[in-house]
Amino acid sequence: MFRLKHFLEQSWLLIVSSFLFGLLIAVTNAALSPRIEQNRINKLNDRARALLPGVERFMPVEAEIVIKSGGRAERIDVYKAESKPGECVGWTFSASGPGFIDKIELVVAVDGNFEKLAGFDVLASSETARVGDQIKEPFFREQFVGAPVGDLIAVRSGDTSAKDEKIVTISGATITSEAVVEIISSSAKQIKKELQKKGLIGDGENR
Amino acid sequence: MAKTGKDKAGIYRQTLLDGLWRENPVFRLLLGMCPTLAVTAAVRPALTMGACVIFVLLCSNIVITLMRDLLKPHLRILMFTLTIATFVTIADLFLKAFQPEMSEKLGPYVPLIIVNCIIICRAEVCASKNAIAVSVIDALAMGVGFTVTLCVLAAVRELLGSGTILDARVMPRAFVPWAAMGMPVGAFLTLGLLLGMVNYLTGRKA
Amino acid sequence: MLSDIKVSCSPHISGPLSTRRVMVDVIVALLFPMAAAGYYFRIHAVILIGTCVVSCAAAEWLCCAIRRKPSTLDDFSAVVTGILLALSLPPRIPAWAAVVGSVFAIAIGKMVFGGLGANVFNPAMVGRAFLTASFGMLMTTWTTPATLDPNMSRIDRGNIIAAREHVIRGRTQATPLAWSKMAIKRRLGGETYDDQFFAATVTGEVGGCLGETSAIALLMGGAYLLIRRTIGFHIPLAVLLSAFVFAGAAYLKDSWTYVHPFFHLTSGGLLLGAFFIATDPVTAPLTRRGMWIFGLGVGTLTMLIRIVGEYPEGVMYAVLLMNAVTPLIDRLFRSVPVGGKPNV
Amino acid sequence: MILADVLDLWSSAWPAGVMMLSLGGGFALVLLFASEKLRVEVDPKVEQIHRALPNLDCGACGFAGCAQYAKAVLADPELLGGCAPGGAATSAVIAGVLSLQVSDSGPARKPIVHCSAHTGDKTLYARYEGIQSCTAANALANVQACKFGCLGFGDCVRACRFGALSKPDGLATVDYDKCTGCTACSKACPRNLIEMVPFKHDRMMTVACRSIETPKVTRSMCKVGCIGCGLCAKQSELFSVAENLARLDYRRYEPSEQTEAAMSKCPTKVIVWRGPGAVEPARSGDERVVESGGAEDG
Amino acid sequence: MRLGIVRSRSFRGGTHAAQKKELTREKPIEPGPAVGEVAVMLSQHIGSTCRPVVKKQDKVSAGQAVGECDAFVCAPVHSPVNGVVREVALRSHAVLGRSMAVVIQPDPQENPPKLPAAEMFAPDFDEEAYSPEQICDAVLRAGIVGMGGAGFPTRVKIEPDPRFPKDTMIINGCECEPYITCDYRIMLEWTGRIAAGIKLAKRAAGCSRVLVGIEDNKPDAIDALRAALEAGGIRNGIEVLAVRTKYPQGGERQLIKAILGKNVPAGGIPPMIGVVVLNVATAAAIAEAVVCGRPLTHRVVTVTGEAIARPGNYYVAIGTSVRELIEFCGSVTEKSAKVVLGGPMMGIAVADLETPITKTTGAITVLTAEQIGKAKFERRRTACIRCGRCLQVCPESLNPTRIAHAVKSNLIDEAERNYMAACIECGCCSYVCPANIELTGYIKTGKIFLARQKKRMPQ
Amino acid sequence: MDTLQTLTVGFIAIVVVKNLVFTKFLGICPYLGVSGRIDMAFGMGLAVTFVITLSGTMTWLIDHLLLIGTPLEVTRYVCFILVVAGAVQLVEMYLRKFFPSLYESFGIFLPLITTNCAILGLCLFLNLWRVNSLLEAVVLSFGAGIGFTMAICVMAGIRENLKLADVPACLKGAPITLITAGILAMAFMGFSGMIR
Ligand SMILES: Cc1cc2nc3c(=O)[nH]c(=O)nc-3n(C[C@@H](O)[C@H](O)[C@H](O)COP(=O)(O)O)c2cc1C
Ligand SMILES: Cc1cc2nc3c(=O)[nH]c(=O)nc-3n(C[C@H](O)[C@H](O)[C@H](O)COP(=O)(O)O)c2cc1C
Ligand SMILES: Cc1cc2nc3c(=O)[nH]c(=O)nc-3n(C[C@H](O)[C@H](O)[C@H](O)COP(=O)(O)O)c2cc1C
Ligand SMILES: Cc1cc2nc3c(=O)[nH]c(=O)nc-3n(C[C@H](O)[C@H](O)[C@H](O)CO)c2cc1C
Ligand code: SF4
Ligand code: SF4
Ligand code: SF4
Ligand code: SF4
Ligand code: FES
Repeated sequence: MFRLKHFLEQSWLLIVSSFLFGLLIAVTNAALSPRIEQNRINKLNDRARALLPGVERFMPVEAEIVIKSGGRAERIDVYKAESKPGECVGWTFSASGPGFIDKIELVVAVDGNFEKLAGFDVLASSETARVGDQIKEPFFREQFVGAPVGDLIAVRSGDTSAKDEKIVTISGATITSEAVVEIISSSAKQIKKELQKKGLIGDGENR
Repeated sequence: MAKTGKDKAGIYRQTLLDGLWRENPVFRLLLGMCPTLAVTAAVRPALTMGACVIFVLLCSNIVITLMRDLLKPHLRILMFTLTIATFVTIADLFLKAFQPEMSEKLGPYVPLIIVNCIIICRAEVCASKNAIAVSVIDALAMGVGFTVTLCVLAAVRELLGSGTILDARVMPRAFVPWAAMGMPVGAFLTLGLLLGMVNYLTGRKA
Repeated sequence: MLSDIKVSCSPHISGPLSTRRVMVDVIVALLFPMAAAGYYFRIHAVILIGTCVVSCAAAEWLCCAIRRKPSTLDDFSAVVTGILLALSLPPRIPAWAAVVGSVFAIAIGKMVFGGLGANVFNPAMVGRAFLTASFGMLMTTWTTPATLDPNMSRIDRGNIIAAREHVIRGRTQATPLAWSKMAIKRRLGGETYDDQFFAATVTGEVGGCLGETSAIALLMGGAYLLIRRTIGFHIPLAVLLSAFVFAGAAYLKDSWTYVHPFFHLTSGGLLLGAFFIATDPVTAPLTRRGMWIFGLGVGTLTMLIRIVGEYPEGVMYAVLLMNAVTPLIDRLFRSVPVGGKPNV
Repeated sequence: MILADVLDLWSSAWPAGVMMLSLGGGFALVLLFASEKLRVEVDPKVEQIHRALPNLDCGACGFAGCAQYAKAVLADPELLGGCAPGGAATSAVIAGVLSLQVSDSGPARKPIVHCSAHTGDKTLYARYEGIQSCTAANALANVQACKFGCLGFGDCVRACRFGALSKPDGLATVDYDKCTGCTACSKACPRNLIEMVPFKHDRMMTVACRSIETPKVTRSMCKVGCIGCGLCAKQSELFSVAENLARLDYRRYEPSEQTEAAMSKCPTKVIVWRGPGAVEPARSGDERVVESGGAEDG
Repeated sequence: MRLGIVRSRSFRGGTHAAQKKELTREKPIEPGPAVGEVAVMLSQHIGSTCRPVVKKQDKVSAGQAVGECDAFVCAPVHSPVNGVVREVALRSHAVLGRSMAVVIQPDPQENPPKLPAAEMFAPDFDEEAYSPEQICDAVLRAGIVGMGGAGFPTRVKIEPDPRFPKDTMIINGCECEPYITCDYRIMLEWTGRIAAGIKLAKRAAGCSRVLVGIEDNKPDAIDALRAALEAGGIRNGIEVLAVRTKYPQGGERQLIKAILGKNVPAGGIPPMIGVVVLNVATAAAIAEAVVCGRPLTHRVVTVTGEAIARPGNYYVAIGTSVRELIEFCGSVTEKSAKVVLGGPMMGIAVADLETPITKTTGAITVLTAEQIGKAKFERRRTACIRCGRCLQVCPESLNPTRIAHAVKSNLIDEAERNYMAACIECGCCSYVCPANIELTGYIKTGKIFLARQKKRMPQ
Repeated sequence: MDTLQTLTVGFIAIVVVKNLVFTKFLGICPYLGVSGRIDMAFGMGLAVTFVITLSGTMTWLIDHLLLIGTPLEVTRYVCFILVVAGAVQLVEMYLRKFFPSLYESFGIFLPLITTNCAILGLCLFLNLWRVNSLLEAVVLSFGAGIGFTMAICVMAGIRENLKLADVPACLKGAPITLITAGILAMAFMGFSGMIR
């Protein structure tokens, strides 16, 4: 019994305060967690909002969308963008893949029919500044606006203004450019198929 | 460093100066180097980091001062760690809620404040030995000293690395930013040279 | 009789070699690649080499002045650094960037460590690495040799900016190594490499850094250094041999994808690195055995980066990485005194 | 209403509280238990120093942790002041612990340089153009004529970590205000010119010479050398002359009329004051320097 | 073994410094000056200093011992002239700075030293006539010390030592130092004496074989010694070998490596591997001591260097001052010069020209300003460029730059870790260093630091 | 086979490509403090490797068994640091008592490591990178330790050489170490992209 007494004598402060600190943390968390959750959703959608004009709100797609990226299955949150009247103006999701240096995370927007890309934005990339980093610049991104959902092709030279499946790579950053092309075309293609399977969008033939 | 002496104001002034310059945590004590390097690519994250450190330092100093007489030697460090970790968690939650972008940018460096030697050092050296007023002043002084240093470092790096200060363009258009300054290289080099400069100015030799 | 006797420790005579002589020898050897650079890149070569040499010298002088030490310009090591930096930059890099690189090379790469002999890393490569990290765009913008593109000899200052606008149209020229990188990606290296390509990399009629294109000029410079005994054969041989073996192994494994090892020897900075950069005595190990290890490391890392990594060229990083372990090599391969370790 | 809110909060918060409670309590238990079971006896002085240290184990001192630094500083007091976080206050405590070790009896020992020849006073045979170190120069015969006097390359100056030594005009000179009596300089001098002398007084009388050459040779080599004439020994029995050199018994030295007389009688004025209380060591102006401008000869 | 194969005998490292032997190579040995004063240093060897056995005003005769001592590692010193002791006083000493000497005023009738007669050493000289003890005793009484430079008492070396049984004797006729030719001249002119000395030493040490190593730039000396040693018909296990001309081929550790292919343990001494090394001049002195009973009072000194008007090889009384020797050779032709006792690689520069020569002074080399200029003075010193040349030439495979820089930064233990103690101070590293760093000087300094540190330890 | 490859690649990646010191700025304090001598640096490296493997594994387990997906997630930082600190202290006491020689050679570094952010940082990164197998967590933690050891030993070698160099007085010590680390970080960029 001596032991227990000794133990309590030494550590009561620690025990009491760890309990109190635990409560403190929990209370703070309880107070702040809704905001944090909201921030998480906003982060994605703020970018998408710029890509899809006229959107009012984003509705998470309830169904589980799983695609294959780099050999692994990955769950993807897809949001349906609705305009004020409530009609579907597009879709948005985030996709990622290996770039030149590290993972590149993109947010991709597609039009309402999932036919044409509405553009993409970079959520996170650590590509070389002013080399691979140029994927953030409009002259590269604009090539994707209006490009078809499906197999995109990266080419070394060509017309950048054409709205076709040919994406002209950034010279000096071919690898990064190809990575972006690959991420977007493969994820969009797969998601389209999944959505079609789930019946959330019409089949291509029905259009 | 229990501060003794009659003149209270003198003690306060000394504590303040110690933190801001004489025992500046970064330049003089070479502690807390990791955040110093990691978050100083730009001024904004540096400021945020500084604010978090001030908050944690203040809270933990206060709590520890209040229970300084109850501390038991064996469990003292454990107690400090617990206190600091708690406030860091709270700071992190606040950041996530109100500064989500910064929170993301700082990533794990916010929780890493827990092991920032500065805080536990102040707890041990100052808070557990002094009255509350001194502890508070000490926390503020050390925290501000740390923050100012971070900002100086960050300002240099941001200016050269992207030509901006607090995201406002400062350098002329023709200036091509030195991307390296935003990378680890820039962090190490700038801090090294800055330290060298401080040593040179204060005539101290390592 | 004697009115002025001098005394000092023995020995009282000394050999003919001096630091300056060594450095001048290197400069003489570098005349070959410099001449090749002048031939292929015309006025740009002159401007770039001039800028780098002058700004390296100025930086060294300034650093000495700040430390209130006598200037060490007269050992010519800053000139060597300047030339080697220039030779390892893209021909049309703007002058201001060359100045930044030179100052960085000398100030951070050399003088902060205590000047000549004290630097851990090869100053020219430190300068180049900083430029690469800072101005990736400028460092990957190449130029066609003047012999292929008669417009080359004109300087047009707007060119870099123009290039930036045209970037998306792929106007800038790639280097053989960028080509090889693509070849690996597209899996058709062995297919497209032919004698003509090989000949171009030997003579130097390809894109690339100012001084790296012409294998023949580099070999001549290297031979001069070897004959003058300014450098030992250990490091260059180890670098080239290990690079050759690495590239050869890849080629044997998959000759469809990977390019012939000869290609790797003659293109890029490998020869420049093997003869002039990895041999920098200051940053290489002291002992023969250490030199073998060092050269082996440089060659292997270079090829690792070229073939497995994503950068098209790895000499610079390989040299810097091996520089970092040079003290460890020196320690591990410390010479044992004749007669074994004394049992003191 | 409020109660409901509180209850609500409680229900979501208690798991965290309990979690931390169990963690904190658990570790407290384990650590307390372990610290008893796994106790290792340590030197009480190390313990004492360790306790004075901030216990941050930050590594700023260059050691693996506070315990290691405590051990090291006990073995080598030169490491004092290595703990940056602890600062001056900690160093003071450690110094206190350390000083218990050195049972210091008698007056503090301070260095005295036994030479008074500045550059102009010495004869040189040759121009030394080698390593600027007394030890190196001393290994060569007769870099300066006097084999016993200060060489003035400052090995002692470099050895002193407190900046207490300088060599104005080629003679090692101690700044007694800065000197801590660490003996480093006396160990550094290859000519053993620096002797640690118990300073019973603010200033000590010194025969600032070590030359045992014959008077004639000494005269030819140095303007201020002791010629062993014995006049001082006639004045005070504290002086003795052997091998052409006068010596003063520092242990027994007390200022007296006799010693003063010895000092004033010395024909070459080689008996001088040294120490914190000495005004500028006897050096009769600059005339000597002028006089002996071309001291070198073949 | 034939010359062709033997040519390549050598060791690892070393340098090919300019030889400069042509200055005195063809100059036969001549008598030295008649001097006004001889100062016989009481310490001319490794070991204890002698105590003077004469007083001021004592009359001494040539060959009389003036300093003796009873320590084991010691050798007595003798007066080279008839005369009167003027004083026992401090004199400059090349190594010790100031040290005691017996200063003797020669008789007015005293003549310049004559060359010793050589005829008594016939080619078939028979050492069997002397017992080993007799030889050792004669060597001891004659005060013979190693004349190759180090001055280790020869008796200690040749006396059988139960700890280190010796089976091989190596005679060092390399004379690898530039400029010096004294050993070369005696090998040509005193061949018989050397041969006799070798046989005597061999008998005293009880070695089964003797190998004479001579650099291959002295073919005539090789031939002469070979003829002398083989003339008796019996070779007695004595062999003359050519070794490669390379500095420091004459270093005993290097010579042993070259001839026997064996390494002496680092920091060890040749007897550890059963070898004893003697210089040719030492051999000659042994012969004189044993056969004629003549103590070591004179030696051949090469006075050379570009600054000397009449360079040559002279038979000089030990105790003669450097100044008198130089003046005897027509003085110097320059005002500014460096006076080196010994050769330019290992010799010691002296400041005081009154310094007397000792038993170990093989040469006086006076280097002109131009020579000096090419060496240490005018050539700009830079920082070490880590070229590694010093490592490559170091005959002991050390890392001179590391040791020297450690000493410079006062990190003596770092220097020690890099085997500073194994340095033989040959000077090769300093010689080749393009940065002109006084590596050898720093290493020597470091050794002194270390010795002092060690001495303090026990306290 | 596939897992083996993943593990190897992950290991190499964390040793060179994502080296904690050069790319994540973790463990800088001991990196500056204990890199003066090679033997000390090596001991420190070993100790870090040991602790980082231990705590990486333990925190991963705690994270996955207790925290993820429960309301307890908020106490993650507190849990992690308590686990790390407690475990290290225990190991230190244990070594000191029962393996004194082992303790002398690397145990003395253990307490210092608790306040080394590389440990906690790695634990947090394991969480951030969503490492989802125990084996991978162990391998990555171990690799992180090896990466640190390599970095600190290289630096110690360089600093031992710099002791003999004429570094400007004001740059001696930490400043020159930082500058060297900067150049090293630049050199390590050569590995970037090698493993994705
Ligand atoms: C400093 C540096 C940074 C680079 N950064 C990138 C990059 O971010 N993205 C990329 O795809 N390639 C990058 N590269 C590699 C390209 O420069 C390389 O040439 C590549 O193989 C493609 O070249 P190309 O686009 O001109 O065909 C970089 C190269 C260097 C030297
Ligand atoms: C401490 C010491 C002990 C020696 N002992 C012996 C010995 O027992 N036997 C011997 O033949 N030589 C002995 N020597 C002499 C050396 O082997 C060597 O011959 C001498 O130092 C001269 O070498 P050097 O002329 O190459 O410099 C000794 C030398 C020293 C310094
Ligand atoms: C670097 C060096 C060079 C030497 N060169 C010679 C030489 O050329 N001739 C010689 O007789 N001794 C030379 N010696 C001395 C020998 O090492 C050795 O001491 C000597 O041959 C022993 O013989 P002694 O005792 O009869 O002098 C040299 C020593 C050293 C360290
Ligand atoms: C054979 C040789 C190669 C050299 N290579 C380089 C080099 O690659 N980069 C450089 O900056 N300096 C080089 N130098 C010059 C000099 O050694 C270098 O600037 C030092 O590192 C400065 O301390 C070289 C010198 C020699 C003798
Ligand atoms: S070295 Fe020590 S004893 Fe000598 S002067 Fe300096 S402080 Fe005094
Ligand atoms: S006192 Fe000794 S160490 Fe100091 S300068 Fe004079 S000779 Fe040199
Ligand atoms: S270190 Fe010594 S042994 Fe080696 S070359 Fe230099 S002086 Fe000769
Ligand atoms: S020879 Fe001179 S420059 Fe070359 S490594 Fe040795 S000390 Fe350095
Ligand atoms: S180890 Fe990272 S802050 Fe100290």
